[in-house]
Amino acid sequence: MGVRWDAVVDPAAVGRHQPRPPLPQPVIDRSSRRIRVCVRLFGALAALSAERSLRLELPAATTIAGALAALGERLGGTLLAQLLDERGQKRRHCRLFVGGYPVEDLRMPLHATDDPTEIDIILLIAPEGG
Amino acid sequence: MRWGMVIDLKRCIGCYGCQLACKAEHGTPPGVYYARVLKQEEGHYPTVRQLSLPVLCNHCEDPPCVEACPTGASFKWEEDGIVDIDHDLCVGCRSCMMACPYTNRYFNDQRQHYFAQGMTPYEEARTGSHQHNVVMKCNFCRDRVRAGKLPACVANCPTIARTFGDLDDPLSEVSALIKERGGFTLHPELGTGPSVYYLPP
Amino acid sequence: MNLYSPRSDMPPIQEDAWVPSTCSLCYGTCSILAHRVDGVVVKIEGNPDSEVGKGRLCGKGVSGIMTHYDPNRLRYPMRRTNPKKGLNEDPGWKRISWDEALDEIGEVLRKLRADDPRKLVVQRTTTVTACRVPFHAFATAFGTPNFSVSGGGQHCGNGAHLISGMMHASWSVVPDFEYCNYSIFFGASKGHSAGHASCSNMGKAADARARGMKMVVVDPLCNFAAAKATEWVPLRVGTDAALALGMCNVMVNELGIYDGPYLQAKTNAPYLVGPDKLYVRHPESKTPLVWDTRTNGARPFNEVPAADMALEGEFTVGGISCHPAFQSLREHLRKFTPDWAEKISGVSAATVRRLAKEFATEARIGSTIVVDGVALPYRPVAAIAFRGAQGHKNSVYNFFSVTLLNHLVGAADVVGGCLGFNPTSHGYPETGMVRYLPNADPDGLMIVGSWMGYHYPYPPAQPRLPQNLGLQDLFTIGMTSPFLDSTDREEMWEKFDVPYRPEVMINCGANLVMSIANKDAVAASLSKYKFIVSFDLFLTETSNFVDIILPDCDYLQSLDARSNYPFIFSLPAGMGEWCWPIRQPVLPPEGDQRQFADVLLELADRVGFRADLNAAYNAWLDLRPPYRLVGDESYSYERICDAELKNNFGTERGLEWFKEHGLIKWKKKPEEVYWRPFVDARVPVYLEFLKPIGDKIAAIAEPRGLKIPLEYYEPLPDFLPCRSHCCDKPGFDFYGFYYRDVVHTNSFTMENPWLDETARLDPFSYAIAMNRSEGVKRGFADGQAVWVESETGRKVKGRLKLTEGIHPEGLGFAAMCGHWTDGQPVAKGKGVFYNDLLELDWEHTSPININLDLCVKVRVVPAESAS
Amino acid sequence: MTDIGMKYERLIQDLRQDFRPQREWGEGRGLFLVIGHFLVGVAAGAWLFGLLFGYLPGLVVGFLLAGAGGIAHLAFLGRPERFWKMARRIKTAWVARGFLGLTLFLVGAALYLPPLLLGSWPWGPASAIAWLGWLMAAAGMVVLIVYMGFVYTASKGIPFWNSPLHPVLYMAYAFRGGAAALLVAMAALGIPSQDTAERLITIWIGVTTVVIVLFALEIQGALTSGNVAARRSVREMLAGRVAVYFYGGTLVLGLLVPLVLVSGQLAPLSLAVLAAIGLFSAVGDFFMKYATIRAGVYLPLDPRPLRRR
Repeated sequence: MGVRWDAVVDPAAVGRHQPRPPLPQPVIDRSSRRIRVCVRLFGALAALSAERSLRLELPAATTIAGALAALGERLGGTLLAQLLDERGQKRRHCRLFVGGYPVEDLRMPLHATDDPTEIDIILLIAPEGG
Repeated sequence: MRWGMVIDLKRCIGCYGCQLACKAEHGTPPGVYYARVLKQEEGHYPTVRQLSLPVLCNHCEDPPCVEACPTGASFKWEEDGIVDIDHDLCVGCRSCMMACPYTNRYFNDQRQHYFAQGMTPYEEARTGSHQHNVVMKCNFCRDRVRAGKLPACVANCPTIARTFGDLDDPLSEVSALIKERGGFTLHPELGTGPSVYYLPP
Repeated sequence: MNLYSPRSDMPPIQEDAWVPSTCSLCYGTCSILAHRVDGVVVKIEGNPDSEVGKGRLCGKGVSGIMTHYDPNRLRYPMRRTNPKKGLNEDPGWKRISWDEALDEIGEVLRKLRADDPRKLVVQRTTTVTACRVPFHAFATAFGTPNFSVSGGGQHCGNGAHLISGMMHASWSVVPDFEYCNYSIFFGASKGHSAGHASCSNMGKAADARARGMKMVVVDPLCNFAAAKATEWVPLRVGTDAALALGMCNVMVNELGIYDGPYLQAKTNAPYLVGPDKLYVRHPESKTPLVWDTRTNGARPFNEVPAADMALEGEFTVGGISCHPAFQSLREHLRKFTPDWAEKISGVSAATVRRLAKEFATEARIGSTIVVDGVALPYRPVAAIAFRGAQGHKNSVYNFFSVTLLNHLVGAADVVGGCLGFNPTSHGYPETGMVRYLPNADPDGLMIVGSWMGYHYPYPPAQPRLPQNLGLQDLFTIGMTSPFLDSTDREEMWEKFDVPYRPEVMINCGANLVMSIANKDAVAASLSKYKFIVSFDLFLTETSNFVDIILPDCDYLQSLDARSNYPFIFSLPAGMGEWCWPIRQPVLPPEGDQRQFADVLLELADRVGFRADLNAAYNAWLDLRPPYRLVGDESYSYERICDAELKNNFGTERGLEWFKEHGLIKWKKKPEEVYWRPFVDARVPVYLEFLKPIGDKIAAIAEPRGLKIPLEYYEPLPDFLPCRSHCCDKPGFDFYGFYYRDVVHTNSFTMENPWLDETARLDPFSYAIAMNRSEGVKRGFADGQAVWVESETGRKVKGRLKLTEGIHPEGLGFAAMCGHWTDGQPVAKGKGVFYNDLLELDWEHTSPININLDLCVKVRVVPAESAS
Repeated sequence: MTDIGMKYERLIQDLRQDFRPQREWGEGRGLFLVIGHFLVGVAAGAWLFGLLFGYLPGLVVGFLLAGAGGIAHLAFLGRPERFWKMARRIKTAWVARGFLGLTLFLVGAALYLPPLLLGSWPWGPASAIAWLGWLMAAAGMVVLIVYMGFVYTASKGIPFWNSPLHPVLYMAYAFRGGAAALLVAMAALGIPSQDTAERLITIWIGVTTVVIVLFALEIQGALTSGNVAARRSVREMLAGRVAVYFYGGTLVLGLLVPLVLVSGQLAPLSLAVLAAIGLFSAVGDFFMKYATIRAGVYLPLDPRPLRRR
């Protein structure tokens, strides 16, 4: 008998299933509770912006995308363009860590684990060979 | 008990791993190779075949080198059939080099090193211990074998083309390979009875 | 009797240790055991505990001792006294202290970083994989995007790694040696010579041959793989695509053999494409549509069971007529008739048909097999390619066409098929770290789970007006770029208003003058730098352009916590075990030698960006709390390696544990090795995304006067001729090409006297291979000294090796030999410097993946017999 | 380039060859082996004819040449200080036998000759010791005449030398050399009787003819029944590396010149002319041996014919 390729497929069998996100929309919740965020920029980003470490006060349940939007308001679009592509998705060589853990899906809400919640952002280098 | 080697020419890709593992094991002087890989070509374009032929001392059953040696420096170990050289006995007459049909003996006539600047610490440790003005050759890494290891060329072969074992034991892997795969030796017409067999590519 | 009486003056042995570590004679990085007796390494053997090399080494690996103990090694930092830089300018080296060196370098970098960090170019060799992360991290932290990999890197990867990544989520591909029954190698020597996981693959390939795997090798030269092939198919240099496409056509249109279910479920074959050659997408979600044969309507691909997706037919969706991509492919293939293929490649039409038939039937489409209790698709055929097929202007289509063979029959990362090197890892069981899986983008197409750096093969970044000196942000399909050194680099930078110029270079081990193209082009670009600092083991031809030389530690003196990670690079593919070895110092530095990694850390401290460097390491090594490097604390490289190991394998398994054990292993699961059915991602048999990229690039480039040949960006592959195929200059009747020799790595190993000697004893290594009857026809003799001239008048000299084993139009050169520096007396004057024939400009560069064309049309003339 | 450097380069080139030439015998210090073999051969021949003609100076010359030959052999050995160990394998090794032969010969001659030459000596010419010496020398002489060719025939690595004719040829050399030596000796030290010279020259002509025939046969044999390596050696000799020694040394000096002299065309056969004939003949023999040794190439290691089975 021939195997149906799609029948064999069981993403659950290997755990992580990759959702295909529609373009993340920055959610800015206007509720009263706010969380304090400390964004740190490294490498080229630091060189690009006046302040390399800045504090933001954001409404609770703000997504990472929201935080980045706020960052954009503060530091300008050129910097944001380094982090996000024209579709608003995180550039692959832009690594983003919240509380020290890498974040790929920008729709993840900021949870105020520690105060302030630390966001480290750095641009890595794309090309490689060999 | 008679140590022998089977080299599978189907597996060998001529990577020189054996040739250089041997050099590293014995610290042989420049140009001296106990184990070598010869590259040969047969046929005509486009039906051509490139063959890699690893060669080493054949540790013959009836070794012409031993017969030709006036001092007994070249000799055959009773217990394992390895053809060896006692460098303390060798007078350096090189008769064995003329007698060996497999060109696997070298005359070490002076202290040599690879770099113009002199011996490296490695060469001091390995090459330095070779006697001069005597003949040298492969001895199936007898020290390793007696320590329960395989000869350097066998242990290192990335394609596992080399098998080492007892030719006297009909059940040994070498005997089986020779029987099943039609193992042959180099220049059988000379009646030297080599202990190194080849399997056809 | 004592036969091997150690010399009486030898003291009794005090210390005798076997130290587990990792080789670095090539980037294969096999695991070794270094035998150290009284402080001297007397032998290097493979580490039998390791999956990488399986306890066996190639000739290079066992010869490492002689590279280490080479008295020509650099021992002290040196500064040039002669300000003039040129190929024949003696730098007038003057020994200086590390403090002097680092003060000066630090000063230069501090100024540069304040001015514009992008003016720094960070350059490394491919040979030493251990310098990848430290130099990436350094460049990242410093803030420059200008990173280049050379020493072969320039030549090997833009097509091979791109397509292998796009189609197999890995750096390279191999046949599944354990199960494959029929393999076709296109200009690849995997398992038969040097390269990724070379030693392990040698063993696996030998087993496969012994098992009876048929091996067809398509190659102008009958050497390594071809020598062991069941059939050698010589072809005209650089025409691999023609043969592969001819075969695809026969399979699909003459035999009608292809794996429908695979194409439906695992590729974009069913995606509907319109007259504009683009996907027909859902008006809102923009998801590509397929034709649902059950409901007879167009629906988003992710809402239709694969079995119901139409692969053929003409449909009308929202007023536009469209058809499945597979139909386009099938129609497109028709023009590649076997006779056409014969005309281009020189391989007879009959052979094209036979190979296609054998490949298609051996694929056993629809069959399954149980491996370790898991039922899996079984496709025991594989078509692989590497450097030979991809080292051309038409690199992308050459490589893609070959890979297409696998994907038409579903022989992709399934049992017996074409395997990527470990594209999927479920992670180290105890920590869940080192885990990665390919995943899908919104179009459902596969994104690699693990990659060397962040230039992913798919989806390509959107082209922009370039800010990078290599222009990879314009030519986003390209990876390593020739435009850092090309003769027209300045012209390019001006065209695109690149707002800065390179001023400072930090190089690690790369010998750029020899490893890219003709020396004059590279020399011209290097002499423009204001300041170059270089970490080296030896003086090289490139040293003549360096301001400060830093004496590096070699692999027996240095540390690397991730010798074989990412696993997609040099860990053998197929079943077996996951294996994470480390490299550790076996011997102390000599003189003032220091490992580059520590020096870079100190430089960051001196220049004042340690915090950035720590952050960069956190990102590159994916460190999680509590192992992340904090603030600007001055960690040693040892500490960083320790952090990475604990981060991945748990607190109790830090550097000390690894130094003792050498490596850690755990079993591979069939779901990891044969991951394709388990990962919900598709691969493109129709390169739809190329067209928009091409248009975008053209929109940026053409107004600025750079014509972009859009035929390179068509969704369906074609044979596009190299410059050499278009050369009709009388007398220029050979296609020069180079191949990688089994005893040499890039331009590095010719200085090793054992390897040099072995190469001298080999009939090919240092010679120029020419077809015997062609040679005789021209009155050439074996061993004769000749000049090889390119149509642009570049010349290299060498000795001929007349052989039956080469295509009549081919002229084969091994490795990157022909050194002339006095810094490497053993290597000096050995072999032929093929790269000196290569032009380095836009004309000789692929307009899609900026791959340099490595074949040259040449003529051969006798040289006065010089020895 | 240094001597080591040149030797190394040559080794690398040799290892690349299909037909690797043997160089240990005949090149560098190896030359002493050829000289040794040559001298010892001539010595044995001289001793033989010395006995046949009862010509004492011949014996003395034989003894001296053998002594010189012995020294040449020592100069050739890698480890001359161990020379005595060469007696350990007489059962199998021709070299060991030759060593024994030479020792017997030298010791025997040393016992036999002095009383004949010197008036007062611990033992007389007719004493048992002298008699024993005569026996030893005679035995040694026989061994020396016989063994040499076998040394080469036993060299399995060099097919060109394996011809069964080789031993005979070497015996012929010994005789020709001996005759030549005596011709020279007579010119220098006077002839016992007129007819001795004539008989000698006749013998010389006879032996020379035999040598030519044997050599022709050997070459023909190598070319017809010999293997690739043997044929290659012949090529080296007739048109290769060593052709110049063969034509110049062996044919012209060793054969043509003496024949012309014998023919008496240039000058009437005087003692001087006889001496000249002897000298040239000897030189020819030397080059004959030299060329044969240098022409030796090893058997190629080629599995191809075997794989066809």
